[in-house]
Amino acid sequence: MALILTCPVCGKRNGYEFRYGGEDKGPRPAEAGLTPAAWCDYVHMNKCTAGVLKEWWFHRDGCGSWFTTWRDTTKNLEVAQPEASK
Amino acid sequence: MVAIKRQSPVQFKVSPRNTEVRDNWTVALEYDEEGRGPWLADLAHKTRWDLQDSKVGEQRPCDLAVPATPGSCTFANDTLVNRMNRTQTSVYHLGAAAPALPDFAGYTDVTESTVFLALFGPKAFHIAEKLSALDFLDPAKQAPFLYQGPFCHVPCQIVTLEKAADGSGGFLLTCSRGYGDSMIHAILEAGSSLGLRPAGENRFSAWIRGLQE
Amino acid sequence: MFWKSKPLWGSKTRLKSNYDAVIIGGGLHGLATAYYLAKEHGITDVAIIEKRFIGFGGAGRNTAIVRANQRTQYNVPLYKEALDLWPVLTKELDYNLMFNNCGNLNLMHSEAAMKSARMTIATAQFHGVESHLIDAKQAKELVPALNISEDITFPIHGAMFHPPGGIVRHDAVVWGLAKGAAKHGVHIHQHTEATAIHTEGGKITGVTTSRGRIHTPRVLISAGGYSAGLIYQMLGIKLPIAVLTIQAMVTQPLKPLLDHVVSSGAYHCYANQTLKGEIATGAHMDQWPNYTTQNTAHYIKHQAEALSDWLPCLRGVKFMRIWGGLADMTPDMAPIMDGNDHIEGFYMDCGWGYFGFKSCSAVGKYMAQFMASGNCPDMLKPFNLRRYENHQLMGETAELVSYTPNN
Amino acid sequence: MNRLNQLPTLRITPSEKLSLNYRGKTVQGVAGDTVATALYANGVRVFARSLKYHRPRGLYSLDGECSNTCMDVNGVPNVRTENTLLKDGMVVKEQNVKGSADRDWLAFIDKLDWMMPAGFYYKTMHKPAAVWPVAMKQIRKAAGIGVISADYQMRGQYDEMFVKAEVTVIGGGAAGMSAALAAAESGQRVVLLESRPHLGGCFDYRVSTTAEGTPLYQRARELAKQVEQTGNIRTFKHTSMVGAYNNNLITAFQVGGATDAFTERYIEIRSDSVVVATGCIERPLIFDHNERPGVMQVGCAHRMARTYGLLPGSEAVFSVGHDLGLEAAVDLFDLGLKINCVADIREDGQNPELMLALAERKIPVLKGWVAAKAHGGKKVEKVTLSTVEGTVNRQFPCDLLVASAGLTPVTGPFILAQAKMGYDSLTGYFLPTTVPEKMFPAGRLTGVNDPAAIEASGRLAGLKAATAAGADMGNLVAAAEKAAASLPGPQRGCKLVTAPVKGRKSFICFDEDTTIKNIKQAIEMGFDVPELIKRFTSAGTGPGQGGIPGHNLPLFVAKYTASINTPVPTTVRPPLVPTFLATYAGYNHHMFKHTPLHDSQIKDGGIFRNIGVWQRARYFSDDFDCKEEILNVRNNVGILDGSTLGKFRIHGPDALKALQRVYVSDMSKLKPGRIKYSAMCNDDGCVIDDGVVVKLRENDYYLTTSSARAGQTVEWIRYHTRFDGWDFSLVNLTDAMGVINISGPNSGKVLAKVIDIDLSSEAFPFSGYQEFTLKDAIFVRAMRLGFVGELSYELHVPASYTQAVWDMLKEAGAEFGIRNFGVEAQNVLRMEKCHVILGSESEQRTNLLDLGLGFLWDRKKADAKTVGAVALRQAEKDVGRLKLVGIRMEDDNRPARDGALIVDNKVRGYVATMRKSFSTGQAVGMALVESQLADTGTRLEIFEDECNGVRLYARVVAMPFYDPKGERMKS
Repeated sequence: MALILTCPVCGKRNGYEFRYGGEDKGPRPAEAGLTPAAWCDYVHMNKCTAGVLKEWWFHRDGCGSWFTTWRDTTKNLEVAQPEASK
Repeated sequence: MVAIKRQSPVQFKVSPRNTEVRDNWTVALEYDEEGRGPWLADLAHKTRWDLQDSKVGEQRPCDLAVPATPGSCTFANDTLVNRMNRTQTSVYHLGAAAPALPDFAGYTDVTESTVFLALFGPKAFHIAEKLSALDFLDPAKQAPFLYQGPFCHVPCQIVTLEKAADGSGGFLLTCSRGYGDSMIHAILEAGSSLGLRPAGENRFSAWIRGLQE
Repeated sequence: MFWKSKPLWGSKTRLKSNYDAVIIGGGLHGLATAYYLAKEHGITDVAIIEKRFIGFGGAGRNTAIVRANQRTQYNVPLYKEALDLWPVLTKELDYNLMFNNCGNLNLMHSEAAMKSARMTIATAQFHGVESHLIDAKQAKELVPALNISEDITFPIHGAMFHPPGGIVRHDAVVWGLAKGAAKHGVHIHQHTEATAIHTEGGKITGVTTSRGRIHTPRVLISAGGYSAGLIYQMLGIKLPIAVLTIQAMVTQPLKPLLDHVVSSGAYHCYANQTLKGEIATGAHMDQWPNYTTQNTAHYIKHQAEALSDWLPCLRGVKFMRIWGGLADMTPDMAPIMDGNDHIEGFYMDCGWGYFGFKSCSAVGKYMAQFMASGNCPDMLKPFNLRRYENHQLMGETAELVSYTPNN
Repeated sequence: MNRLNQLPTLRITPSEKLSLNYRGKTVQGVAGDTVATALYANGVRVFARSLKYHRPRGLYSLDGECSNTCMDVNGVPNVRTENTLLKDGMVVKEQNVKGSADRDWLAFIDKLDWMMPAGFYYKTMHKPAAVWPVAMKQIRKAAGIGVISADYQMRGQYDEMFVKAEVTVIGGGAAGMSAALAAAESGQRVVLLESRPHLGGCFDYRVSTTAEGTPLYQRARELAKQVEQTGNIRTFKHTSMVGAYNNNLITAFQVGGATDAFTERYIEIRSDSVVVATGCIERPLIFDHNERPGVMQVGCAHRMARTYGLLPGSEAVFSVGHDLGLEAAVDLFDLGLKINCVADIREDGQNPELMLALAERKIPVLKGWVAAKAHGGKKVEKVTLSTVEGTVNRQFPCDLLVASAGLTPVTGPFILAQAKMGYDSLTGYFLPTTVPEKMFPAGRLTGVNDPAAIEASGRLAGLKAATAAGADMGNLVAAAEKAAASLPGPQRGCKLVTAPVKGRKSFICFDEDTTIKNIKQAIEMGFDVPELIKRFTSAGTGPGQGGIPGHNLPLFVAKYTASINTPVPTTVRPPLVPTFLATYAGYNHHMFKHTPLHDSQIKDGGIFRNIGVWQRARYFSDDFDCKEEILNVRNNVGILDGSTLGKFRIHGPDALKALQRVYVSDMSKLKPGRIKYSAMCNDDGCVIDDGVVVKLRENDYYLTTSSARAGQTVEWIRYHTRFDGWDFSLVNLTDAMGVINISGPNSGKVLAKVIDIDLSSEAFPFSGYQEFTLKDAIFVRAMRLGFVGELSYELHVPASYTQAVWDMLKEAGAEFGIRNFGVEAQNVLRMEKCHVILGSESEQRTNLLDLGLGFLWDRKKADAKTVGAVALRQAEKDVGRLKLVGIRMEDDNRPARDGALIVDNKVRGYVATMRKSFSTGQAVGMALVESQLADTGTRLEIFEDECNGVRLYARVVAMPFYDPKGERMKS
């Protein structure tokens, strides 16, 4: 198993240059009225999809970008081009 | 009385034959028996800038254009401008002197932040492939170009200035200053069977002069 | 010969349309729970639904290491009971589980690690579990192959020595529990996939499998690394789990070299010698979710680098085989055992990370009690799912877990 | 033994003699020999004893599929001597024997096999329980093959290399070379891997000819020459491919030759596409005593003669299932081997030319016959041949039985790369049914055997691979496809698994002594898939892995279970060739960071520790209590290298917004010339970092982080702002500046001698920040801090000047007796002040409020969505959380150890840090205790490790313990 990720800045690179940043759960929720369950859902809970998942990655050893990509967790392969975070 | 002198993060075991003091740095100009290459030169004293701005592409450091795409470099007048990402560029001054830091908030002088080395000459990239999986000889890439990636497990900026399919050419490497001792040890070990020797600034300057002609 | 061969876990049976309980996952936790349900609680009408064959997942891919020197007071008694159960099960199941209680050495590589080891050791001793802090020299006396010099990445300062721990032959546990469960009437359905769980009015009513539908009031998902994905997919319940691939490998077989299990957190590495003589070693996980059980070039190299440091004689030994398994990691490195909460009759036993093997016997016992009575035994209460939203992480790890930037 | 010294196929240099020491005697081999061939030349026939039954084992395959010739070489165990090149002076010993391989006292175990059916251990030795520990000890002693001593030091140079290419070709036979040459026509970078020391593969030793009449060995040498002359092909010989991973990452290791600077080299190759041209090995023939010394595979016997010049026997019988066996019989006969009979499993389908050649040589051929039993002791003496149905038997004398059921493709690279494998009923091979992306099979493993077809399939695969890697090969692919199609395709393979025998002594796995009978037993016990049988019987888990049983086991299981499904192969796992840890480890560089003061700290007697990525001076004497270091700071002046501290510049229009997001404090309230101490939390509200922030100018800030967090700070801040599109820039200045901490009542006096700014408390108060230039050259950021609780300055100095400034301060401080202090002294000093160190006084679940740092939290900035604020608010009122408290022992002479528990009938907390304080004379420290026990004055019961039930007692006391009003640090 060798992960290769496409960094929107640096191109295809060895997966070990990156840090995984979790399943994509959207922007931070507003603080007001956030219940413990809703907070926990955002912070801790995962879908653990066996299949294609949108997720965050950080090019730690490279350009320092956070970006999302789609990856198939049953194959450990990227499935489409990522989009850069603004 | 303590002398005001600056220390490079990198110390070679051999002493240089000729040195010159410049801005409190003791610059090695030439070593005994530098050999026929490949060579490793310590460029710690060369000024480096970090330039960040949301419109970094519109900046003109030292009157040079900032390249439009990350990974591309502008190299002229002994100055190298490397586009790192959407908002960031590094500037290396490879000549004898560097201009003052421009009065623009996006600039930071990062000369002190990094180890700065040049590895060049025959088989330079045969040494590199013992330390990094980055593809310096990618036929699709034209020198000069910038890689930001691991070299001997340490995140580096590496600018390939010259390359040929036989592995000759050369590159500049920066990494966190603290890794100086470890990095030099690793590079010299990897290069030992290929004849890698320390070289002084003279040889480096001659090399980059040739590249700019 | 003086015994006759017959199928160990019963002949193949047809899938009935009704069971008192259905267990999804024919691994160690599922088999153990079924065994205890049948043996201790008289619930013998149990189906184990296994997609591949029993022991395919973590049960056949684990470290085989057993120990009871965890960090918190919630974990230690559970693992202690599990440890005490190996000889009992060997007898009960009449199957040699090959428990080698050779003791575990957990190496410490800094003053800070020695300090946290003291806390763990005190916790063990407080609960009557033998565990001692020893210095580097004593560690070397126990494991002469250790490199206790200063010139390695993480010099050895000492170790946590836990004599009652050791190794159990993991395949034997699978087969022994299957044998025991089948003897009490449990049906083990291999090559059968659970595809849906049915509820009505917040209660479990049945399970659909690739071989037909089953009506049942009780379902346990104990499918190891696959649990979290299945629970979300079939019931929409999200869990604080990340499923990572963990790898292990063995060297060519050697005459006795290591008399104890040795492990090192700093090097992400353990090593022990199997009864066959191989040095079994592993532990690293790629820090991103992954359902492949493939191994990586990165890791086998890393492992060789690590062992070159602290067990340098192994440089002259060859790696022979590497494999991978799944570890379902939780933020506090402690499992989730819960049930009858979100859905009546639904039970889960997951989030074990890489501790599923050493806990299986005791967990089977308590989960069976839970499922038979519907009430959570005290032993399992701290492991409920709601602790995460209540900001009550268990503290099984002192360090920040770094598989997401959330920490 | 006389060598056949004149053969054109030889890969040895007969004139170059090498010697080795075998069992204390010096014997001679020649350059190019493997250790085993050299021993064979010296009459050695029994190389080892088997794992379980101590059966004699001899040379079988030459390619290392089993442990038959594993020996101890130079103290290294389990060396496959059959494919390890001989080096002068090697010391070679047998393994797993009592006595010698030839005379092993434990050979009697072979007669006890009836006691040890499959799964034997699981059913025995546990009743009564006391038996097991004793039995286990004996099992451990009996198990294992080689010996490694605990202090063994592996010699040699280990190299590593990360190669990039467009096309990688695995296998340097005719197909692989053709593939490499074809791919290279594109101009792309091509890597060619060959496991043997020379290119050539199955052509290398064969004198049969191509259609044009060129002997195959000569054709191979022509191709090799072309390969070597092609500039864009990089050839790695003596390089075994060991791993294949998705995205076409291949790993391999190379054995260094005489002129190489390395002993072995680990290689990772990343390429766009891969050609697999690994060819075939032979499928072992199973019959009674099928592994007796003298039983040898076809290629082994053939190569012994042709490659090494050693006729492997004098009188032979062949029992084969493919034409290569007939070809070898003809050739070996011509080289002087007497052949009593050739039994061919196949009734028909033989190459008529080979049949004619055998007839011409008057070699009797029995079609539809197979070896049923190899007779003899340590050497085969006689063989019983039988019809495939077992109806008729005949015996022939021989000292060599060449036995092979057929071929089996080397598909390991495909399996490792996650190809789906299926059974091909024509060839009888397990072949990939779906080939992984950009991976192409070539040569014999596709089932072709015709020499021209082998080359053509290689060329086609090479062109396809180049195309897949992005080259435009025009019409070449179509032409190559046409050419390949016109040549003979895959041939029908022989599918017989075992001779008609009961199988008690018929070995399906040599390494684990697994017999056909064991497999039957396992199946009867319910283990009905090959993967489970493998686990239960150990077949295929020995040093040779699946090399011997890999193909036969699934075939046998399918047959024996009368399965209607096609056979399913077992998994192959890396490394495909067992590989030294030393080789995998390669350089094993230890990359550590050093501060700019590293060398001077060593000179000053620092005792170093590796802390995170840094090497730091923890102590400055062997007194690990650091009494002198501590008291010198309290009473005088000490100096510390704090360069590892994280340092950052954050600037840009939205810099403040970013700070508000990650820091709990309100950073809009920063005042010029002042530092602000604050903390960062994670989403659980747990503290992950603390440090100071300075506002340099509008939209421009300087901040510090703990040493451990410096590496993640940029990532953290960017992560938590990734949806916001804010415009700010971060610069990591951690390494750009050394940090000198000068602390103690005399620190101001020392500093005043070096710098000429006003150090009075009015001009430079506690929590003040100043910038100045020293000696007109050195730009310094100075902070007045109080971590250790004394007057204290922290100077951030450009890294290249740090040593110079340090030296100035040391020189200036000499008159006061300034001395270094280390990290441990700092740890005690700050503990007396109850300043926390994250990770020491906090754990994963410790939040800001638990640490008593709630005063840092500004609750009024909800719009900032500060990381951790939600959790802090929700958990604020919870009882039972572990809170940080100060504690003092009832007995000041008996501090509890760090990590001691706070207990009643349960664990209620633990001691984080405690020392006998030299400054106060008290045994004081900090502990995390349940909130119910956190009130001042509460008596705590302490349970320490090894306390034998004796408890210690302490009370919760006010913090800090030293200078509670902070007069010393603020004055």
